[in-house]
Amino acid sequence: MTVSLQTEPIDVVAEYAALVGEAPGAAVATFTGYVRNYTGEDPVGALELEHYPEMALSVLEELGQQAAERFGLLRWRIVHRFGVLPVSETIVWVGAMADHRGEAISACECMMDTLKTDAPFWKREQGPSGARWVASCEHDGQRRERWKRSEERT
Amino acid sequence: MTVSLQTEPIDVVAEYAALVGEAPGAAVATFTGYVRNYTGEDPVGALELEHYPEMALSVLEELGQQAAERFGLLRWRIVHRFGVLPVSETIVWVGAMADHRGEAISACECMMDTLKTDAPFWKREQGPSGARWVASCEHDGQRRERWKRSEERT
Amino acid sequence: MSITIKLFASLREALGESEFQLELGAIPVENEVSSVITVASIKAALSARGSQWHDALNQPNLVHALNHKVVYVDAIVADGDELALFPPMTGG
Amino acid sequence: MSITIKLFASLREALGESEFQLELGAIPVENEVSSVITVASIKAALSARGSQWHDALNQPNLVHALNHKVVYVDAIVADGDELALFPPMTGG
Repeated sequence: MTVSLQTEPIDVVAEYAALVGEAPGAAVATFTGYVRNYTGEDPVGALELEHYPEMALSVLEELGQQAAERFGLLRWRIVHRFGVLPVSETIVWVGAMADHRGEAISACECMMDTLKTDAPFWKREQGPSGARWVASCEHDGQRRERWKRSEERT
Repeated sequence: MTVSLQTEPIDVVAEYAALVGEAPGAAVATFTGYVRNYTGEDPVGALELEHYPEMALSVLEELGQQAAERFGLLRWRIVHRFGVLPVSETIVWVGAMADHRGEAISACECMMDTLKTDAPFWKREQGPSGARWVASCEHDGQRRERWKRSEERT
Repeated sequence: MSITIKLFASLREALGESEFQLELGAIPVENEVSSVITVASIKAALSARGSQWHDALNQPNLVHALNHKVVYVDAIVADGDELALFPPMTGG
Repeated sequence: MSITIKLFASLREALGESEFQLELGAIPVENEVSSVITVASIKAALSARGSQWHDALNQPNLVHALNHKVVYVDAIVADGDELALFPPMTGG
């Protein structure tokens, strides 16, 4: 399984070990996202992650596959949580193994940027004045576009 | 300690835990390099890493500090091995923690690219026809230049 | 002849529904020439349910996913399809 | 008045030395006007030790590090400095 959707905290040690296996490629890059304790000036109590299960699974599988082909990955893995997540806990983990560092690191970044805008998850932060849906970020859209443009170029 | 030079294998689990600590930032990126089992068509038996200890330490400290300032890192760490390294073992580990994913991932990539060309380590591969010094790679120089150029731009 | 409508996040909350069946028989076809029903036809029919529906479904960045793929409003909807409507995604 | 010379990797191997002291008194100064000794002066003096030294020290990509910082050949060398010479780095 290359994609996991789960409520329990992400076991980054086990995920890393599963990605690398017995015969590591020369280059392994990982990214882990954690629940922020602040958004701007407001303390965050917890994060709720709503998701669309069937679509989330197929979108993550597809974007991982595309990154694997584009960057020549030996192995990759994406783990995303949903449900209620306490501050400072893991939200998302991506890992990529390749023959060269540039490919592994770019694949991680591409998977994260694509996941942010394309995978059906929605964050709601619990704050001092109640819960509020997190607004999507224009910057995320720009980061996503970069990968489209450079894909067309190659 | 933000930099470690060591002969023993890198404990990626302990390094990750030390980087993240009790209060993780929102974004953690890591890169691990492993000893290749092949260079082109030649199987590699083991890798010898020669280094210039005092200069390696100061170069790694400085490039880490520069990445930390440039990308606003909350914490970072670089571990590099030297001595005789069996195939498939770790060579290098870098980790970066930041408030945003782009910063953490770019810092990892920048630290690796800078380390490759600026830190005084030299690889010698033990192969079927004896040992040979690994030649420096023009591509590494180009990757290093990218960071210089984009630094001047900002 | 029906499709499944799914609503997520702020849209689900605003409209108080997360999933329901919609009969296609009651949806006006696209125009006299073409007898297809599009995502736009569905949105128009749901918008007629009242101002809350109208406002929620006509927000500028609404995303439409047909059978788990993001589509434009001109995508053709068929019996048994699953159409999900939601605000921009904010995972990761 | 001496400096420490360090050689690494293929250069160390080719010349069979890893570290030695070099007396600065024997090194010709840069020119009549300036009495400084530069990295280039040191390389010229070492190159005079024989063809092996000459060839090894004049390879195009040789790196010079003075007191742990990479420098150009015009860097000025002073008593007690550590000058390291080595091929391009290949760590990571």
